Amino acid sequence: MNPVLIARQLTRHYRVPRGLLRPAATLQALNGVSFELAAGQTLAVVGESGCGKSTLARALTLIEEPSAGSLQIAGREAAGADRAALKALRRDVQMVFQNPYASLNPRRKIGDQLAEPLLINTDLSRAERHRRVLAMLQQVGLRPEHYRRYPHMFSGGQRQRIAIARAMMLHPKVLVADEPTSALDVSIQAQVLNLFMDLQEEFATAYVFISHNLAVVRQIADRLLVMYLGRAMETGPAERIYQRPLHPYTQALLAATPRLHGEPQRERVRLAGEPPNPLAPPAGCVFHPRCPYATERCRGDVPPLREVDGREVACHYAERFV
Amino acid sequence: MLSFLARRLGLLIPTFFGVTLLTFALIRLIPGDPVEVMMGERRLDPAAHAQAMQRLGLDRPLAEQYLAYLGQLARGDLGQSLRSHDGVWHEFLELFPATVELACAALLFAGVFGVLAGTVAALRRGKPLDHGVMGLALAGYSMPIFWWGLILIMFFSVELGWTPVSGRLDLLYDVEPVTGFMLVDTLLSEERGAFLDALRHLLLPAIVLGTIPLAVIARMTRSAMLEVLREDYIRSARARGLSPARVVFIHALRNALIPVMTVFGLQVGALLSGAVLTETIFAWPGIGKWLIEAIGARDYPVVQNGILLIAALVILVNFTVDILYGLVNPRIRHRR
Amino acid sequence: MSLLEIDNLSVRFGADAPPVVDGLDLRLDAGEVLAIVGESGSGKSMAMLALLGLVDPPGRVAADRLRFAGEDLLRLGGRARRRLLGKELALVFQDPLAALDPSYTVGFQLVEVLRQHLGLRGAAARRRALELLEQVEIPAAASRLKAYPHQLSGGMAQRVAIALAIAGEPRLLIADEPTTALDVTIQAQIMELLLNLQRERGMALLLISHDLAVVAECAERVCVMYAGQAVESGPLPELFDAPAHPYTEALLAALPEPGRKRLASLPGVVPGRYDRPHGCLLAPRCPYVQDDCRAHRPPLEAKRQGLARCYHPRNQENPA
Amino acid sequence: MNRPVTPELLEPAYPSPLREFCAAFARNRGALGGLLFLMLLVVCALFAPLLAPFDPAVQHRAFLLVPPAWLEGGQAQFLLGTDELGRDLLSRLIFGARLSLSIGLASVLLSLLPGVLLGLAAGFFPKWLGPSIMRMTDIMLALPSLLLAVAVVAVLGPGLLNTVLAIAVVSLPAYVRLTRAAVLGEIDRDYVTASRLAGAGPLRLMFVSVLPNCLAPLIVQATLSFSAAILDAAALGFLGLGVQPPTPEWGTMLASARDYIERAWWVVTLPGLTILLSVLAINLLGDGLRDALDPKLKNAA
Amino acid sequence: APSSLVVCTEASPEGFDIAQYTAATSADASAETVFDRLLRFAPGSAELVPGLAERWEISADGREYTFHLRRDVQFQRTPWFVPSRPLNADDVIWSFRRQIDPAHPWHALSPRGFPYAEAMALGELIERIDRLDDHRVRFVLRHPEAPFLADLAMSFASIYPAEYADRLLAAGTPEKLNNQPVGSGPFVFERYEKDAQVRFHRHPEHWAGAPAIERLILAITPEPNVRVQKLKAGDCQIALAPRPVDIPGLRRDGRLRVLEGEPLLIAYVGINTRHPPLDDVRVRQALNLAFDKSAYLRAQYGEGGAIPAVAPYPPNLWGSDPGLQGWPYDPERARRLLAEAGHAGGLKLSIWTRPGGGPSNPNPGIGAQMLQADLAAIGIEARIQVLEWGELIQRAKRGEHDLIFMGWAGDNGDPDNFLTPNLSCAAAASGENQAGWCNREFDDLLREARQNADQNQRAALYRRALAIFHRQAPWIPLAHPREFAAVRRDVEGFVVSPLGTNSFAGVRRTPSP
Ligand SMILES: Nc1ncnc2c1ncn2[C@@H]1O[C@H](COP(=O)(O)OP(=O)(O)OP(=O)(O)O)[C@@H](O)[C@H]1O
Ligand SMILES: Nc1ncnc2c1ncn2[C@@H]1O[C@H](COP(=O)(O)OP(=O)(O)OP(=O)(O)O)[C@@H](O)[C@H]1O
Ligand SMILES: [Mg+2]
Ligand SMILES: [Mg+2]
Repeated sequence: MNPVLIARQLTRHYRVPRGLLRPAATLQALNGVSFELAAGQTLAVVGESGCGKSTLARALTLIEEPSAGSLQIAGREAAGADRAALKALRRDVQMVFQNPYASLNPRRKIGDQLAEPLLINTDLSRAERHRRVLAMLQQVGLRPEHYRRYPHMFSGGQRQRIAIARAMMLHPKVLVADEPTSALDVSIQAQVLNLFMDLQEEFATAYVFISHNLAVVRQIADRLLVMYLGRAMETGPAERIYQRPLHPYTQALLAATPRLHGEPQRERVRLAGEPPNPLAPPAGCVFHPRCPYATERCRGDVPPLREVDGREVACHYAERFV
Repeated sequence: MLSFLARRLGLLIPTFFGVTLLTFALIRLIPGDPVEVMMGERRLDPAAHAQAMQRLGLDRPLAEQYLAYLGQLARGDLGQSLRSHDGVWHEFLELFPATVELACAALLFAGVFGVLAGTVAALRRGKPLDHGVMGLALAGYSMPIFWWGLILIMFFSVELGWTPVSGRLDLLYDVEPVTGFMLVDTLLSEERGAFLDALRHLLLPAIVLGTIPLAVIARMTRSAMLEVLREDYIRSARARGLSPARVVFIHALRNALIPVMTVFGLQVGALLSGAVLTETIFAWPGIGKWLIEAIGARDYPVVQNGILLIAALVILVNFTVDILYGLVNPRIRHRR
Repeated sequence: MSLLEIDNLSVRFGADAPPVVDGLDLRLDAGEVLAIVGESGSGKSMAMLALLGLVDPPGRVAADRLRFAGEDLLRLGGRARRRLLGKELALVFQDPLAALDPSYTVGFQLVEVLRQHLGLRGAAARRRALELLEQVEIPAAASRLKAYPHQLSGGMAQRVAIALAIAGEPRLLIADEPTTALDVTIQAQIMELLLNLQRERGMALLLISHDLAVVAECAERVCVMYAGQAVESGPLPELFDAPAHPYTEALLAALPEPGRKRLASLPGVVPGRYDRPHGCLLAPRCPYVQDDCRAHRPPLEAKRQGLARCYHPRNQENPA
Repeated sequence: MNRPVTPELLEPAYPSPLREFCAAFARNRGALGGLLFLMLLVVCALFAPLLAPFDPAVQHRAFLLVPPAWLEGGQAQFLLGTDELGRDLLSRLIFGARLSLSIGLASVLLSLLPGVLLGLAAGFFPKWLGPSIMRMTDIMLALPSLLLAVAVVAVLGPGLLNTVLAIAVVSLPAYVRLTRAAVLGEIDRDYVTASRLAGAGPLRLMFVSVLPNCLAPLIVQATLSFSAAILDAAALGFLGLGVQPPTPEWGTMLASARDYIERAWWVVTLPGLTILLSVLAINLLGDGLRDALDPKLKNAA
Repeated sequence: APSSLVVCTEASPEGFDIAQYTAATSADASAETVFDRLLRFAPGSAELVPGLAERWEISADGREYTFHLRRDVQFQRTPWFVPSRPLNADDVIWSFRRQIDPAHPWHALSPRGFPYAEAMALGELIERIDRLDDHRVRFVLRHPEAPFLADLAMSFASIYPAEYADRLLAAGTPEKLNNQPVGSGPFVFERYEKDAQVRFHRHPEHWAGAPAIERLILAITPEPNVRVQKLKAGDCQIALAPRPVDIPGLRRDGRLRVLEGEPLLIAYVGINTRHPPLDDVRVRQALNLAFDKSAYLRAQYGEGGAIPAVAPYPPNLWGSDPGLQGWPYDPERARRLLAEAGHAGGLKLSIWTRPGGGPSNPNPGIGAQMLQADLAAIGIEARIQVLEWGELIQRAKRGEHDLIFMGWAGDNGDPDNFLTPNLSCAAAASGENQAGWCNREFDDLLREARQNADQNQRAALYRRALAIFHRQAPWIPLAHPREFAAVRRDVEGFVVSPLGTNSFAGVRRTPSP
């Protein structure tokens, strides 16, 4: 395996000002997340709201510089890269956003928006750019006459196709998709998911696919990264985790995900309470206040991420569930 | 809350220094020689002129002059009017209550009727009443108030004789200025009927000055109200079976007035602009007229420090409104 | 007689605009859990608002019958309707934070409802408010009474909204996508809470959702809406196992499920209000479309699984 | 490969943005009326020499303060009467339109351009440039606008150009704040991030991505400040600080007419009414534009 | 009978220490109410009658003036000052010495100096002032000066209680002299509210008998039409200085009476002779010929509001020349003259005027625009420049203008009072002479007349000077406006003074039947 994306201990802390009289607090939005991703593979990142998924996406797409950790894209180090190098690196990671209504510029024609990456990053002629945009439009299931239209003339699903097309214009090595289907209806969501899979087949792009819906991710993920409060809880091959989640949080997530044909009385790991305040994360295992199996040890010691049963888990008692 | 206050106060300091710099620069830009203005008809030979410049500190480098000016301000010394030789602060204090009284009356008028009109229009959205009220509001908003004042005087004072032409009180009432607020002073005095007379004098100017704020508040209230009426919590309140009056006045109006309040704050600047014109038309002895005349007569200390005082006033009022805004809006009050 | 009877309900905005809700029929018995599913814009919320008489002008509501607990909602005066609303018939909205008035404390809003419907005042009202918060499993309930809505998390706010809804001991609780704004783990908690309340109090629950999986887990009956019309309704889980209408079938097929490699999906989008086809609403997107589908709109007819609007229904053979 | 292609017949018909805007605008009767009146004014301004029955400066000394034609003592040749110097009021009003409109236009341009640039800069550079620009506008906003304008005129001396400058200075902060607010509203939106990801530099982000999306409120503000400029110019003229005589400016006309309020109501009423109607027309137009351009803005006062 | 009198006046007093100020409105609020002078002008005229001095003697050489003071003059009692003695010679000496003696402790305390005393060079004129006894004072002049007695009746010569001054100085509050005036005059100062009102009550022990009016209120009302409106509404009983154009309307109002006077007033356009081509007398004459003065008078002052001016002072003053004919309105001839002077192709000039009106020029905008229009007719393109009074005076002194609308109010009834300050070479040097016109012959005539005590001889000298003025045309003399006051019918005893100040001591209110 030849990874196109290697993240090591990616960390992002925000300083949150609390007025003149109190010192700024530190918010650990992303805390030492590591993974590797090979071309043509999909890493799915799941977790509840506020667990740092979007922060990870911003770090991966070089929109924000991580506070610590390293990031290699196609073999080149991003941390500490200068402006020119960053610009070159950016070509290789593109992004698709959650809200298709906000991710397209409402005042520019679709064609112009699709051509923008080419205009900025290549010296292709106008005609050539036009040709490539048309080709890409066709690739995502839109027609040439859409070139001249404005975003408001498209439905949410179509817009998401356009956003995907724009991200793919430069044939990036990595595509980060931040909840690309959560604003869409089920039938449209299926179309978009299919499109993602088709494009990956064709361009062998590596995907980082962010979602809070474990069911959606199951369709597309090769590997899974489950996050909670900025930390990785469990990561490894997707099917393995779905088959037998080892972290109580992963178990709870899976259990809480409603199923069409689930046995109605199946036993559920019910989580009490809500995620804690990220400004004051609990000591020890961040999950322990909600964990049904928490012990004294969990309250004191931070469980390291360690390999258990073919995946990595951050739980002191992972072996119990094997 | 305290930190919220502190943060807002922190923002005021650079603004205030900026204003001092602005007024300082303004005075040095206005053409005309302050010494000549001060001397009036008297003629000065160049030596005496230079001496006067030196006495006023006008021969020193600008930076030094500015620092000296700040020092003066720090000591609370606002200088003396070149025309009356009265202290600027003293003159300001003497005239300020008249302006405040006028402005408060105007705001009261504007606030009460503006909120009322806006609410009614929002509740009758799209109906003729809505169009009528909002048409009037837009006309009020477009009103050249100096003309409006003239028309009202022409009609109510000259034609009908219902209201006095100008001034704050019939001069036959001997009312000692205690607070400077005529409505208060007339109550304190022994003169019977003086209070009503003061009220009659206040009526037209307050209407004139309040017209534009009224229009702004009406429009703002209407739109805020419409916005709020669309909110889920209003729909929920109705779904909970609360009476329409309760929904409108307890839930909708309270939330709609929060943005309207900021308008009140912003209106203070506009109100003082209007006061300049209103006071001129109604011979209302307030600070607007005072400043305009000072600018005309190149009364430098009055212009410089009068503008400074007004700016400080506007800043202060906006600050207060900000704080009040925080008080009525729990979302801001509890911001970490 | 059912608790709720709706016949041929339609809502339109503007005289010649096509209806937003188009001939909806619905029955709901006391203590029953019924779900309405449908994609965004299919008219689910609007139908419920029409039921409650909360559709604002220029919207217009028409129905052959709109009865709740024997009362004719169409003919009810304002005062009588208000006595019903929030007491017998309560509503929980999708976005809990938006549904609470930001300017007042939780306690104020609870007491307000208690006074309106139960006539409780002062300490009695406050005591009852506290009990309600405890019933919806809010920790440290006493301190929450003084909290403003923005100080609550989404899950807490939804619990408060539910407390407000059950304050009048309603016989029917309508929950309009009560969990869409929440995380899965919280969603599970809230759904469980709602079902528990429903069971304990024997109230009917009308659950609106676009998530078929959620519906499959909690509802006894389901009604599927498409572009303003009910296209299919029937009991669960039978209906989802073998739907009659191609639209229901397609929705189910589009759901990611373990083992599916590629998702089946309907092509195209839901028709807008002004470009609804003449015939069957699904005709342009339906894989089984035939000429009669394009010519006439099918009526809601009894099929093996329940009612469906389709000339060529699926899964009509008896189960093996 | 099997790709779902959106079937043609499903495509709803979308009107062009321009058509949509026109339709929305035309539905607003007040705005239409405002537009018509404004066009009338523009015509008056453009063709004043042709339309006006007299030279606005010519003094008919035998006809001082003649009332409008329909009143007793009116003269048919002076439709709206004459002023204290025997000048034809109608002609002066017509020529006044020319002045008021150009003052409005010029001051809007003079404040719009720098205001938008400063606002963009303030939005895009939040570290220190933004706050300092905002402090600057705070300072300007701390002074009542008319007082500021009077002070500016006091510095520059009265006159047409200086009136324009004073009004432009006064309306600058509104543009800066509005632009900045709009920029801040847009800058964190995903499409801007997408543009950034595509490699766009700050200038491109400012002018190609963000600015076009901030135009709607700016256009509305421009109409509003256009009408405010006419009012301010009239107020300055009324205070004797505006355009210098004998230029027929509406506010200046009012100022000198004030002395005749008891004897010749028309010299007071007509210029004021003209100001009111023009400003009203432009404000109606602005409201219409606001509603038609951006439904979200419909509720901003 | 109603015992209050409300007078709508034009402007706030600049202050109450009248020696520091020159404006007539300031004089009304102090010199005419709070103070008395050694001599007075008889009501409604410029004739001199005894005041605090019951009689006086002038030495044969015209250099020594001895005044005998009345013995019954009581100063006013106020909450802030109770006099311990009646008026005596010390008060007179204090009142003059502080103005002319730089060593006097009060001399430096006036921030703006003593403009009148300085303008008249009293310091050089008066050699010394002797206290002969408690009630006799002698002024010794350096040279004879014909107008000296008239000068002593002017506002600035008001007599202050020296005792009050001493107390103020001792208390370290000399500025109170200006805020809380005390004098011997008919009215006692009560209170001043800036820009609103000045209140007085009568001085019961005034030597000429207490005024009939118990309370006097000056209502400050800068807008002339507002003064009229308030008068009509009964808010005030006397409206000073209504605009002449309003007079016909006021006369028609049965509740009112219009009083008029012929004040010593001239309105003119100064032609800056230092600016070529205005140094060319033909151009100046052309300007005079081009302006349609009668139209101007009608528009500015209304019918009967003013008489056209041909000379620098009004014809009711001695020394005027009834035979002198003004320049006619003759644009044709004006154009010819211009062409002769080589300006057939036109000229560019500036017209300066001020924004707000005064008695000589009630509506400045009108005049400037009419002049502009008339000049345009003879090919002169004139630009109007409106400047605030302070700036106008300052820059006019520097001579930056071409044409300037100006006025002058005489204050002692002597022709010299019009000529020397405005048209002498000295005034040209100082800039007060806006024409910058210095004609030796004219100037010599003025000097000769000033030093001559015989009025007939002086009148002859002035007539010769007028002829030169007319020919040289340094001004466009415009008008001698009438001065009006409108009063309620029940007001009696008020007269319009030619000197611009107003006295209310003799006013009574009698309810009309
Ligand atoms: N610019 C920022 N400054 C301060 N805190 C931030 C900032 N951006 C994000 N955070 C905080 O970091 C945490 C992680 O946020 P992030 O947006 O990555 O979560 P997420 O997993 O994407 O959530 P969601 O599912 O709601 O999108 C949150 O607590 C958030 O409040
Ligand atoms: N005031 C209105 N005027 C015109 N059309 C409206 C109005 N309000 C709602 N609609 C339309 O009514 C239709 C049904 O809306 P409704 O909110 O009932 O959908 P929904 O099924 O609840 O969707 P969602 O899942 O997004 O909540 C939508 O197409 C919407 O555009
Ligand atoms: Mg996110
Ligand atoms: Mg809905």
